[in-house]
Amino acid sequence: SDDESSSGGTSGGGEGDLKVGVAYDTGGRGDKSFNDSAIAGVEAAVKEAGGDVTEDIQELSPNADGSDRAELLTQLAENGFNPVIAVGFAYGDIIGDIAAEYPDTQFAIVDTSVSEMGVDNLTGLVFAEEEGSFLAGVAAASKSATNHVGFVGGQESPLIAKFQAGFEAGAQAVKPDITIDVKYLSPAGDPSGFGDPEGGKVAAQGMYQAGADIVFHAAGGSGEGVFEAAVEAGQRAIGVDSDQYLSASAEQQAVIMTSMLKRVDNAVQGYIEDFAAGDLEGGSDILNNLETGGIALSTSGGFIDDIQGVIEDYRQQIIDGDIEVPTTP
Amino acid sequence: MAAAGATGSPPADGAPYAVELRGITKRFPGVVANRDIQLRVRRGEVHAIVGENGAGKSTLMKTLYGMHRPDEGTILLDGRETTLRSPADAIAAGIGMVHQHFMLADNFTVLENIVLGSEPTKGGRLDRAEAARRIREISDHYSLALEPDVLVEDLGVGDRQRVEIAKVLYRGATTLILDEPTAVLVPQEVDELFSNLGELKREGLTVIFISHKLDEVRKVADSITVIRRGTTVGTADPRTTTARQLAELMVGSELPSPETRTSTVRETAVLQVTGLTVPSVVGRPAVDDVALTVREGEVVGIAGVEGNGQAELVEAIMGLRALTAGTITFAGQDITRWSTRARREAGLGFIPEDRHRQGMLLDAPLWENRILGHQTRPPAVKGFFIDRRSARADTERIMREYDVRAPGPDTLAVALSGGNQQKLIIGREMSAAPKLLIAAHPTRGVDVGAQSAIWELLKDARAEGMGILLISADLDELIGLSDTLHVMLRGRLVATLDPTSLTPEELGGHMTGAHDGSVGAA
Amino acid sequence: MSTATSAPTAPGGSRGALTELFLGGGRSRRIAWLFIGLMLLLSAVRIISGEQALTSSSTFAAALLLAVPIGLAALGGLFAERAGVVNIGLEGMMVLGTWGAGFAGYQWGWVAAIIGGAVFGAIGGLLHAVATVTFGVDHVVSGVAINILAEGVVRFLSELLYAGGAEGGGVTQSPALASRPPSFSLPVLSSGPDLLGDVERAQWFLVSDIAGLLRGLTSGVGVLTLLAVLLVPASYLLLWRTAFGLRLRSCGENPAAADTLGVPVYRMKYVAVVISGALAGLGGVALVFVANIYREGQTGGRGFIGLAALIFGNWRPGGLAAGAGLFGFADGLQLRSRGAVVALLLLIAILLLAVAFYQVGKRRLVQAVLAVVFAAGSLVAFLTIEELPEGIVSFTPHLITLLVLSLAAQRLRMPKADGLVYRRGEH
Amino acid sequence: MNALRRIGASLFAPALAVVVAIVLTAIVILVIGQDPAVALRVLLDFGDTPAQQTQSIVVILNRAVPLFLAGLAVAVAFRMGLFNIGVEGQYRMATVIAAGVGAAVVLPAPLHVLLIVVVAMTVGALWAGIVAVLKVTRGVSEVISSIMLNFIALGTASFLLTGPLRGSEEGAAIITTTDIPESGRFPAINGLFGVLGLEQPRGQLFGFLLVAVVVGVVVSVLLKRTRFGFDLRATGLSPSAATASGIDARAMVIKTMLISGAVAGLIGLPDLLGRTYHFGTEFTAGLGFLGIAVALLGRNSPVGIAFAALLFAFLDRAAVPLQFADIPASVVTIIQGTIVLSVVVANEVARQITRRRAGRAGGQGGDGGPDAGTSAGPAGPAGTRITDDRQEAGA
Ligand SMILES: Nc1ncnc2c1ncn2[C@@H]1O[C@H](COP(=O)(O)OP(=O)(O)OP(=O)(O)O)[C@@H](O)[C@H]1O
Ligand SMILES: Nc1ncnc2c1ncn2[C@@H]1O[C@H](COP(=O)(O)OP(=O)(O)OP(=O)(O)O)[C@@H](O)[C@H]1O
Ligand SMILES: [Mg+2]
Ligand SMILES: [Mg+2]
Repeated sequence: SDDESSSGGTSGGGEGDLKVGVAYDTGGRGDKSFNDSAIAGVEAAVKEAGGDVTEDIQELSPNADGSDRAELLTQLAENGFNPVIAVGFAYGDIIGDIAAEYPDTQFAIVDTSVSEMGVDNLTGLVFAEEEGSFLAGVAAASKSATNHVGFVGGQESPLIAKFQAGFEAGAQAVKPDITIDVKYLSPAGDPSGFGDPEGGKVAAQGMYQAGADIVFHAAGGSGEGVFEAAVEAGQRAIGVDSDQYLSASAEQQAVIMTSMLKRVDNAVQGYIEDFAAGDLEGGSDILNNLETGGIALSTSGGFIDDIQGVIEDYRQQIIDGDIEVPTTP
Repeated sequence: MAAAGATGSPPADGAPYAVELRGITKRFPGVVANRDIQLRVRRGEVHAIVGENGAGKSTLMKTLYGMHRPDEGTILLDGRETTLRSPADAIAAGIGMVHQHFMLADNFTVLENIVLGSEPTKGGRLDRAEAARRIREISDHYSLALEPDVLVEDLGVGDRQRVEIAKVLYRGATTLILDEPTAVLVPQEVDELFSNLGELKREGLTVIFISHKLDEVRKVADSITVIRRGTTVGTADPRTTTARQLAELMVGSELPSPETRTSTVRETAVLQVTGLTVPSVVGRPAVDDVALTVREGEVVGIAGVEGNGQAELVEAIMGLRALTAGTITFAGQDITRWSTRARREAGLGFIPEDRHRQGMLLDAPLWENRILGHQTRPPAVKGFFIDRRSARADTERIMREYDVRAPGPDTLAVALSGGNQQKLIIGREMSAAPKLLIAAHPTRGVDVGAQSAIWELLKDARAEGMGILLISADLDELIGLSDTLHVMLRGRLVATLDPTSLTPEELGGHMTGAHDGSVGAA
Repeated sequence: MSTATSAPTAPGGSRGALTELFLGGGRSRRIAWLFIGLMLLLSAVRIISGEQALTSSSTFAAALLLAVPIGLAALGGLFAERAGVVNIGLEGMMVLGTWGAGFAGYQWGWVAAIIGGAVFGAIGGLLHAVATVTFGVDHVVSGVAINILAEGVVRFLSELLYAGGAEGGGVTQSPALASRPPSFSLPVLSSGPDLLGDVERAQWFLVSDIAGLLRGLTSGVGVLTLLAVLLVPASYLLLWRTAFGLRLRSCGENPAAADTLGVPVYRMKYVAVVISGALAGLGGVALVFVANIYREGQTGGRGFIGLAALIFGNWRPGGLAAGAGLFGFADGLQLRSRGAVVALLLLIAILLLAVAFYQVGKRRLVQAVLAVVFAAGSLVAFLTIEELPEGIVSFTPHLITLLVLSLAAQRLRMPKADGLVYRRGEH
Repeated sequence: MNALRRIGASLFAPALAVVVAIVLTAIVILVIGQDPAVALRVLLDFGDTPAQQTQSIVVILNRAVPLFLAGLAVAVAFRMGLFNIGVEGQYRMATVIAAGVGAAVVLPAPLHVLLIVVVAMTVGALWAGIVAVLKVTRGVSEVISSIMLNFIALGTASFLLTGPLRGSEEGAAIITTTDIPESGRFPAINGLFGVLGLEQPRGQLFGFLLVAVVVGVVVSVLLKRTRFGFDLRATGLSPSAATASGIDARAMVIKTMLISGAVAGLIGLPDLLGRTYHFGTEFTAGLGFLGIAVALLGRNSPVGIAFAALLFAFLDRAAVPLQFADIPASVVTIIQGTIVLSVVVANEVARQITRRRAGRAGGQGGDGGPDAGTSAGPAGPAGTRITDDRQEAGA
């Protein structure tokens, strides 16, 4: 299998003819979330390789109900794009079959483990969200004056459960008797919870009014509502995925204590660089965690500067394996 | 009877005509509804327009009321040529129209219906007090007996008719168009209406009046214009023209009479109703403890002012309404709990009072209307499937035998005139050879020619032993056709009368409760 | 509240229109009693279950927040349907409204957002009017098409205008609004000394619950919420107390009659449907104000819920407000506390038991037994279930709306000519 | 002459609609600074090689099958004047339970598939039946109850998926039910291409296409040729006349909703039995709402719906190639909305033009009309009336 993957790598790795296909999750480019993060990584990698970001990247968005996802991947492969990067676990269901169909193309999928699919030209770009969430929990618990924090998840799903599990573990590690409110905005199979700021606001409001003073969200676009609730309540919130402090309005910047960073851009960029360099090891996952820097806690705004020591301490324990962070609540 | 085609000179007194229509032509898709119509109406007269169904009377009046523009011709009001772009223009020109079908919003009060479009306002708000005051004034002045705050849906037809008239008067109309205002009224109500008209005339208002009831026309009109097949065929003087002459002018045939032939009543009862009680939404039951028998070959008539429970009685017998008490026995079987379909299959035929609502699928072709109500029987249906071919064939037969004027069985039912629709329904119901036919207002709004055809059909069926339960507002029809006549008042049968020795006036008295208790027996 | 038009104002009674709206005729007393009964019940359930969230001011505040967009969409539906135009396109108009609000809001602030949202919604309404009134297209078809179209148009506009990612905007969201809409609290009672808050925290039976309700409805109320609440009686006054309203409603009851009286039916329908779109657009603005940005998919079917609230409320402003409020309350509860949702089961059990008694009184045994069985089921569920699964909790508001609707006697009356295409001279 | 004119008129409407939709879309594309001609070419370009072309056909057909079923489900109810906006929830419930049952049993191949189909239809029918029962017994408007039931279905399906029917292991990114075994899958019918002498496509053509065709024919016959269908249409045309004719309106509501729901139950099966073999969080949602558009575009007739579904699928297919041509995929949604609107508008316009033209013809040649010469009865100009084109619309 080593041979095949390296051959895949060399065939596409020649200087200048790096042509990357990106298949987005619903929402597409400009979602201010991991679609954008992914494309940023792709663009950085292409630029680095001396390519042209408009010429050498083909982005595709699925239709509203996501029924043409398979078609996106095959079309990219058919049209000679290599590697093809699928953004989001929604592709997990189909990407294995398609990768098997196009053995000469390298595929990568964000947020899904491929180690058990047995397809050599497929790489999983996975993240230890629970580790970062653990640190978010540590920060929240350390900063909470009321001994009460909250978590707002978008859609009930195994992925978001990792955020919840890590957050809870982190908070309890600091204060074992802390109260943690948890709310998912939509049930499994209903993605509306990622785009429902009103729901996010009401849920967070409820937590603040019940005594929580810090709420961590992993709810995509609904997080906007969580921040608004924090602004109104004069309390704090924790962002997710990117450093949300940087893109927030002035009012919101005052309340975004930190963000749990999930560097999809770095992961994607690293993957493409590996591909270009011809040292992809197919059929396996590339894990991004605290150790690799793919997962981190942001410090913009300086709200958590005073507890950096504590956070660093836990970070090291996780990296060293002294703390095993759970992935399910 | 004056000759037709007098050329346009002003009337003898020199004043211009209140309304003069010259050479009006109006085309609809596939139809020329009006062709070169000439109409002259003097100020202060009651001018009648007569003509068979579909002759173009309503179309002409709608033109005069600005509801559509004529394709050709001119309209002169008080001698001035006028263009009417919309009813608003017509209203501004002092024209008011009471339409053939009520133009009322059921869910609105009398007041709201009347003031709609010319509301008195105070500070932006609808000034109900002022409106009510003006309506009361009109109501008192013309004795219309209107209650401004009652919902229209709670009113009977007579009241609705008066609301329509009040609408026109409220707008200060000087020329009134009444399109078949009497079709749904009982004689007393007609008399009231006519006395109202007299009042209006005295006030100097001009009235244009359409009716199929030629006696009525002769009684009330000062002059008559006859329309035939879309064009004016002449004018007549009501004092010198007989109803018969009028009818001949209209359709070239004699005025029919509903006189029945010798009795064909047999012994066996086909329908027996006892203790029938139907609840109403509020208060006393709509039908109250009614007992009634129809024998083979017998026509049992039910007279009554509309809204006294006749409709509910019919619906109860057809199984369309739940009973609180009573039994219905049909051809020896207790059908009280049967479904409508089972009743129809057992031999109940039904000519509903409102053919558009209950009798037809207006947007379906005639052959599908042939099937309606007979979905479980040949010839139109074979087992689980519809037999399109024989349905079409049988529709053609009905069209032939019952003289339904239509291009073919694939014509949509809406495209038929009311009379033709009615004949199709009658043909359909007769084709199933029912043991009992419930005929509710079988000739309502149907012109004289079609009327006589329908009467003939009913008489023939009766002679063959069919029982008929006849509900009608046309007292001549009731008296002429019935073997037995019941009067229904407030949900009860209050009198049983002998039609052979009864005048419409007497019957009208019973219907309004002027006479109480039963008089005579059949 | 359907008595308002049908029951004439009593000759002596000089009640104002507002009082008439809320307390019209004999039914008003029934509604008042119903309300008191409901509060009693809620209070009792709160005490038994210990779920303070049931009647906390924050729940009611959330209910109001959630009810506003739905209520505005329903009001939009009211105008259109009272003029005889069925508006399935409310959702699409709301979507357009969110986009318009986001776009105008980020450039010129919250006032512009309100105008932008209303204008965009109104454009959707105008399109609906052109299709249904001028071209006589089936109302449902046109509405469905507008829903599809709106989705494409907002995505397209975002692609066109936000693609650069300027100031936090993107294909699926707008930049943040340039300014925040103000909000108000009732002085002394709900802010400052916050007397109501004190009463609420005392957790007295009924008294604290009512204090919670009042405080929830009077503290931190956004400007659009205020506007929406005022729009309910305003719509009533406009539609039922002015000549304009009478003409508009006549187009929904009997357009042919209106036409013969010189009412410009087509123009009225246009006006009504455009207003309808503007109101639905305002519903979208309400959503944008919550998040301070436009976000794709933000409406999440609230336009349809608004339509349901309209029907629930029997095509009347008070009724639809009640429908939106009920939905908002249940939704708020659902978003706040899974435990409180379990407490609702107790409430349902009590209500069903009452229904059972009522049915026994009417000698309808089957219904009574059914009600008892379901009541017992709810009670058992309440006693045994700690926390419901997320999936089940998520549809609490929908289930409650459906339950209330099927328990309440149905005497709904839609405008008679609602949904019928009117063509002059062809009726 | 007359027939020719009528054919002309019936072609006029779609032609006008297409022109309007093309013009509007072209404007939209021009606004973003792209070339509309490119978009049109992309729309019509099915690929360079025969295999690519057949693949495009497969993509279109596979998309059209569920759309067709959804349109059919909506149309059955529409024909009776019921607005089944709840197809969405019906097919979701049907699919999740069918997936659960299909995975739980082992049966010989045809029986296994049959069982799944029957379960799906039953669940869909029952879910729709709730709407019907609430309407008939409690007078709850079907619009509200089906909207609410859509959300309830969403939550319930989610509960079933995460709870009792969960098949994927803990931690898998996508939650799904257990896969349906081989015997419960519906084989693809790619053989069809061989029979027609076409190149084999890359993908699989849903065998469920055949089921859809059969269902379409059955529904069509049921509506047009049977007593039941007559009762159904009659109730839709005039509930009052239908009741007076002996049709039990309440029973009709229930029966119709059951049928509509049963058809709705099939919508998720092409995917379930032909591609995914499980129900999961990535289930294709929203077909119920698209079904409304498809039904209305197809004027509620099975044949029309088939065309409408193909048209929608045809446009959907272009979403990917359009993006290759740097034209955003939202253009497809815009075209779909525009087409629905312009088709219905064009229909109305064409109808009015036909009527006006017929009127002019009547005015020239139809004066008087044939007088049958009988003494009784009116002999008005009605005899010359040209049949209304609504007849075609209703057929
Ligand atoms: N809107 C319309 N579209 C098409 N044809 C019409 C329309 N209105 C009337 N017609 C046709 O015009 C002719 C005249 O109809 P009109 O209503 O004027 O008759 P009428 O004399 O009032 O008959 P009736 O005594 O039945 O009321 C009829 O053949 C009718 O079918
Ligand atoms: N939209 C229309 N298209 C075709 N014909 C129409 C239309 N509207 C009315 N008509 C025709 O106009 C004529 C008069 O209409 P109207 O409503 O006055 O019915 P009618 O013939 O008087 O029947 P009825 O006695 O039941 O009232 C009828 O023949 C009817 O078929
Ligand atoms: Mg007429
Ligand atoms: Mg008539």
